[in-house]
Amino acid sequence: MARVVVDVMPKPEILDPQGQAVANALPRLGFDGITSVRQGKHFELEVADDVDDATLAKIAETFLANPVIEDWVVRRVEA
Amino acid sequence: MARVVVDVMPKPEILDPQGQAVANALPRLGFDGITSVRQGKHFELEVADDVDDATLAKIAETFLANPVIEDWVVRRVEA
Amino acid sequence: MRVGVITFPGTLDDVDAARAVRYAGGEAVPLWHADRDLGGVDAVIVPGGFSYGDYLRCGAIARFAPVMQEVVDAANKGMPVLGICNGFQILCEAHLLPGALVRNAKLHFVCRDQWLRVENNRTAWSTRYEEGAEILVPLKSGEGGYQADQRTLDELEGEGRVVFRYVVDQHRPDAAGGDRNRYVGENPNGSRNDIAGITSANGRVVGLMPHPEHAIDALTGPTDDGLGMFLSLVDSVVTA
Amino acid sequence: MTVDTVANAENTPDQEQPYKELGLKDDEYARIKEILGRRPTDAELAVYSVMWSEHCSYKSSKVHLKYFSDTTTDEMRAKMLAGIGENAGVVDVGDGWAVTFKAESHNHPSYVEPYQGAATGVGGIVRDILAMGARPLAVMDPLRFGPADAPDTRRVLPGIVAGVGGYGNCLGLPNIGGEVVFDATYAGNPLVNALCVGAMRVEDLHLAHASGTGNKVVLFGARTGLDGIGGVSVLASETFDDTAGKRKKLPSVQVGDPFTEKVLIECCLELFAQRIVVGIQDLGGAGLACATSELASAGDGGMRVHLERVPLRATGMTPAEILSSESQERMCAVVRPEDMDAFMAVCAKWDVIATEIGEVTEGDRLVITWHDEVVLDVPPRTVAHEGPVYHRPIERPADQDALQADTPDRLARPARDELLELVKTMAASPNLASRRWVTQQYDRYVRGGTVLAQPSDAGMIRIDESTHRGVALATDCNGRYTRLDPYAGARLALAEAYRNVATSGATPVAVTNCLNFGSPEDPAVMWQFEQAVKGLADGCVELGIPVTGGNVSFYNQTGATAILPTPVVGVLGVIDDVRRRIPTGIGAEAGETLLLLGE
Ligand SMILES: Nc1ncnc2c1ncn2[C@@H]1O[C@H](COP(=O)(O)OP(=O)(O)O)[C@@H](O)[C@H]1O
Repeated sequence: MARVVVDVMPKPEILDPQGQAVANALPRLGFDGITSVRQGKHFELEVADDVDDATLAKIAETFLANPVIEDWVVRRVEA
Repeated sequence: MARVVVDVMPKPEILDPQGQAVANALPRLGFDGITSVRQGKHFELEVADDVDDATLAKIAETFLANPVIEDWVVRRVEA
Repeated sequence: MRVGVITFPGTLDDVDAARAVRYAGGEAVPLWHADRDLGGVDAVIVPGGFSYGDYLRCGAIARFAPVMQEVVDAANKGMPVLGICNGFQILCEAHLLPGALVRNAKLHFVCRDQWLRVENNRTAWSTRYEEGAEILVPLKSGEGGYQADQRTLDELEGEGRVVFRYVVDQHRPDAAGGDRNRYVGENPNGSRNDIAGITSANGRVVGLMPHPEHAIDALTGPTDDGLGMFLSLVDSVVTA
Repeated sequence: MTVDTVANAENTPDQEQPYKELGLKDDEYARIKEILGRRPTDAELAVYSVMWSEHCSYKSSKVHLKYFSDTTTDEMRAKMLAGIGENAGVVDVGDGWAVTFKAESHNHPSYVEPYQGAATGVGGIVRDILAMGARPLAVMDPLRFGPADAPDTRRVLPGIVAGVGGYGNCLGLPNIGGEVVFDATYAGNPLVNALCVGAMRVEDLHLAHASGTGNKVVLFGARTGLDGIGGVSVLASETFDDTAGKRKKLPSVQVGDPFTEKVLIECCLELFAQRIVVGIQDLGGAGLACATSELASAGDGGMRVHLERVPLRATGMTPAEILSSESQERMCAVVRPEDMDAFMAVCAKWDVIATEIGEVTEGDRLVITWHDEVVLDVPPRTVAHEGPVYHRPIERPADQDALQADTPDRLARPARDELLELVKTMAASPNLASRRWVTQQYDRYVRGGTVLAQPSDAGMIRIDESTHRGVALATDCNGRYTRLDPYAGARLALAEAYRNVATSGATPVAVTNCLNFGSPEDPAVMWQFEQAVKGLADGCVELGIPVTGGNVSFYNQTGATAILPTPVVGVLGVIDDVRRRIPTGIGAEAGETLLLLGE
């Protein structure tokens, strides 16, 4: 068993209303000094040991992210 | 300027319909060997250098995550 | 004129789409997400709803349903396909239409009666309208903001492939030259270029966020302006 | 994991049990021991404690609610197919159609976690309607919040509205009305009432009972997790085996999965259409404890349940936890053995997990086993229908006279030139301003049957496309009036909802309610409650329409301050042709005459 993390983020040129809403709200809540916020998705997968990196990339590319609007990163982490 | 990542995940005992939907779909798409999927949120913040860890924790705890149902982790990353 | 209406688990507006087909004089044929053939239909509607809960991303899971492979093949051979709301999202995810739909700019689900301008009346689904006509149909979605990169947008605009556009706030002179100051609201979801619906290069596949199938009878909808889309289809197949 | 079995309970009669932490009083615990002739097992204690809670047993309200049945005449009952005591009231609306409707509260969970609390509130009431055999058709949401500008309202209101919308929209149920009211007494205790209406052919009415020895008990829908196990977690600490991992068993918030519920609805409707369901019950408040005991109690036999068969989402759950879990999106059905294959086939088509967990037995015991060891063996009626009944002290509040004496007469009348400003102030006030911010987050068009929704006085739904037969619904309540005079306030709420339905063009036929009050242990609150019930019931007699069901929510208070008494009243009307509806609003054509009816 391996632990895999996939982070999916809106592409820089795509509007990110969620991140923006957070960024706008922070000063109102009294938190200053946060100049930018982007919000994406974070997946944690438990995968069998025989699932290779190419397969994980394919899962991220074709399914977890929509490459038209999103970038993705796959990371294997210590369990 | 520092780069900060906040990952927010549903608590382990809390139902995660999103992760479950992904987990159920994967075998149908021909991807086997993924035994569990949890889905959460991933935030990337740009913060001024004088924003300390305690402030970041407070932002995560009171605003980015809903501690009733979610856990969170704050990480400073290299820019 | 047989029109397939697909039901995925979580589809909601399939009964409405089927009703609209019947109102237009067509026969609605139910199709199931697990079907591996389209039962000889002449056209397909991918209706609105929350297929598979829309949990990952709207339309992301539905796109892989067996029936969608058939829809993609048929569309590539020229079959008229209409995607409404979640159906539009599914067609984008399946790459039958370019671009993607993202969370509404104000982050809330929006249900409202929405004015649209018909920008292209040459698609399989819009011949009954006059170009420039304005129609009022319900819009109800949480992730309806149309997004595409600039090159795609330029291509869509250049080729006249924007079929419907949200009519946004404007002042215009009335007959007497006064300011009619009509309130129709702002762009409801932050879509690029106020795009509400687009078509494929051959004008056979159309996707839009608003719901023409909820505007076929003034009893249950704001107008019957949406019926034109279904009548257009019936015309197009009869003449084809 | 060591499990407390019946045998073990017999051998350890003096073992201390945390019944107080579970909310049971000394005499209630004594009565359980008397019923069983021994101490209860952990599982039994869990089941009795949730089923004898105020929420499930109506122990403080029962003696008062009886007044509804006592005052309902045969004439009022004529169109009623199911009434108080069933999952939801059902009325015959003509042409072979039956309509079922009910309101329920989800107040406290919505304060703790606004989005999920409100979402699961909608989910729960929809399953109630589904369990009657009906297709759910529409929802409504009477809401109450603290002051609009209070900081906590900014947390609570957007979450609740998004939750009501998120769940209802995803189920494909149009939202056809509701209320948004602000008052300081709801700060710290918002009210989330949800109403659902459904329709079925008269012959398809399903009642929750388990009958027919040998019939199977099937649990279907979502897996069971640690959701909302509440106080029962105190039982876990003693019996939890360290070697199985040191997970802290905190009671967790229920999270809704509307997609699973949508699929469950379609699956159930297909099962009903095939006529392979003998009895059915939704899993709500007290989960399996409630569903199994109510099915068995209402049936003509006993029931045996093999608890280890229940599909779980969490590891190491104890029998007590499984029985009291409030995991959402689950149903329990009784099915003839020869229909089991067909039942399972429908569930497979919809990808719904279905598990045979037990069977209807001879005799009159509910027996639950855990890997063949008996962990519960009780007479189900003592759990579900014969819980404790309290005659709480009642006392008219001391300040009631002063309150009533303080009339608007002491207020200055606005001068003529102040009127415009006054009207503007009123129009902009939170309680009168436009509700569009709320209502535009709700789908009112889905399924194409909505004839009237916001901003109409009543919502209206077409139930038959060929005949255009439909129903109208309105909910109302003015808590301030009710605080001034609970009897009159409840009557006024009824009268307003009745008028709202009548002005839509429909004929009012039945009433439901959601009675939101403070603590029943406060005699002043009990007085308000008693008065409101009387007022509502007497009003119904005058109007000639019955109360077919309802819901009581007590303990709505912040510290010692109770909310305004809020008996939300829902009225259902019938219209034989929705094309004759009367839309709200005047001024469609020039030259219309405006008439004022009444005094
Ligand atoms: N929480 C809600 N959910 C759905 N509809 C609502 C809600 N609150 C108000 N509405 C609708 O908005 C409209 C206006 O509400 P309200 O101002 O309370 O009306 P009135 O004062 O006439 O009772 C009504 O149609 C009502 O049903």
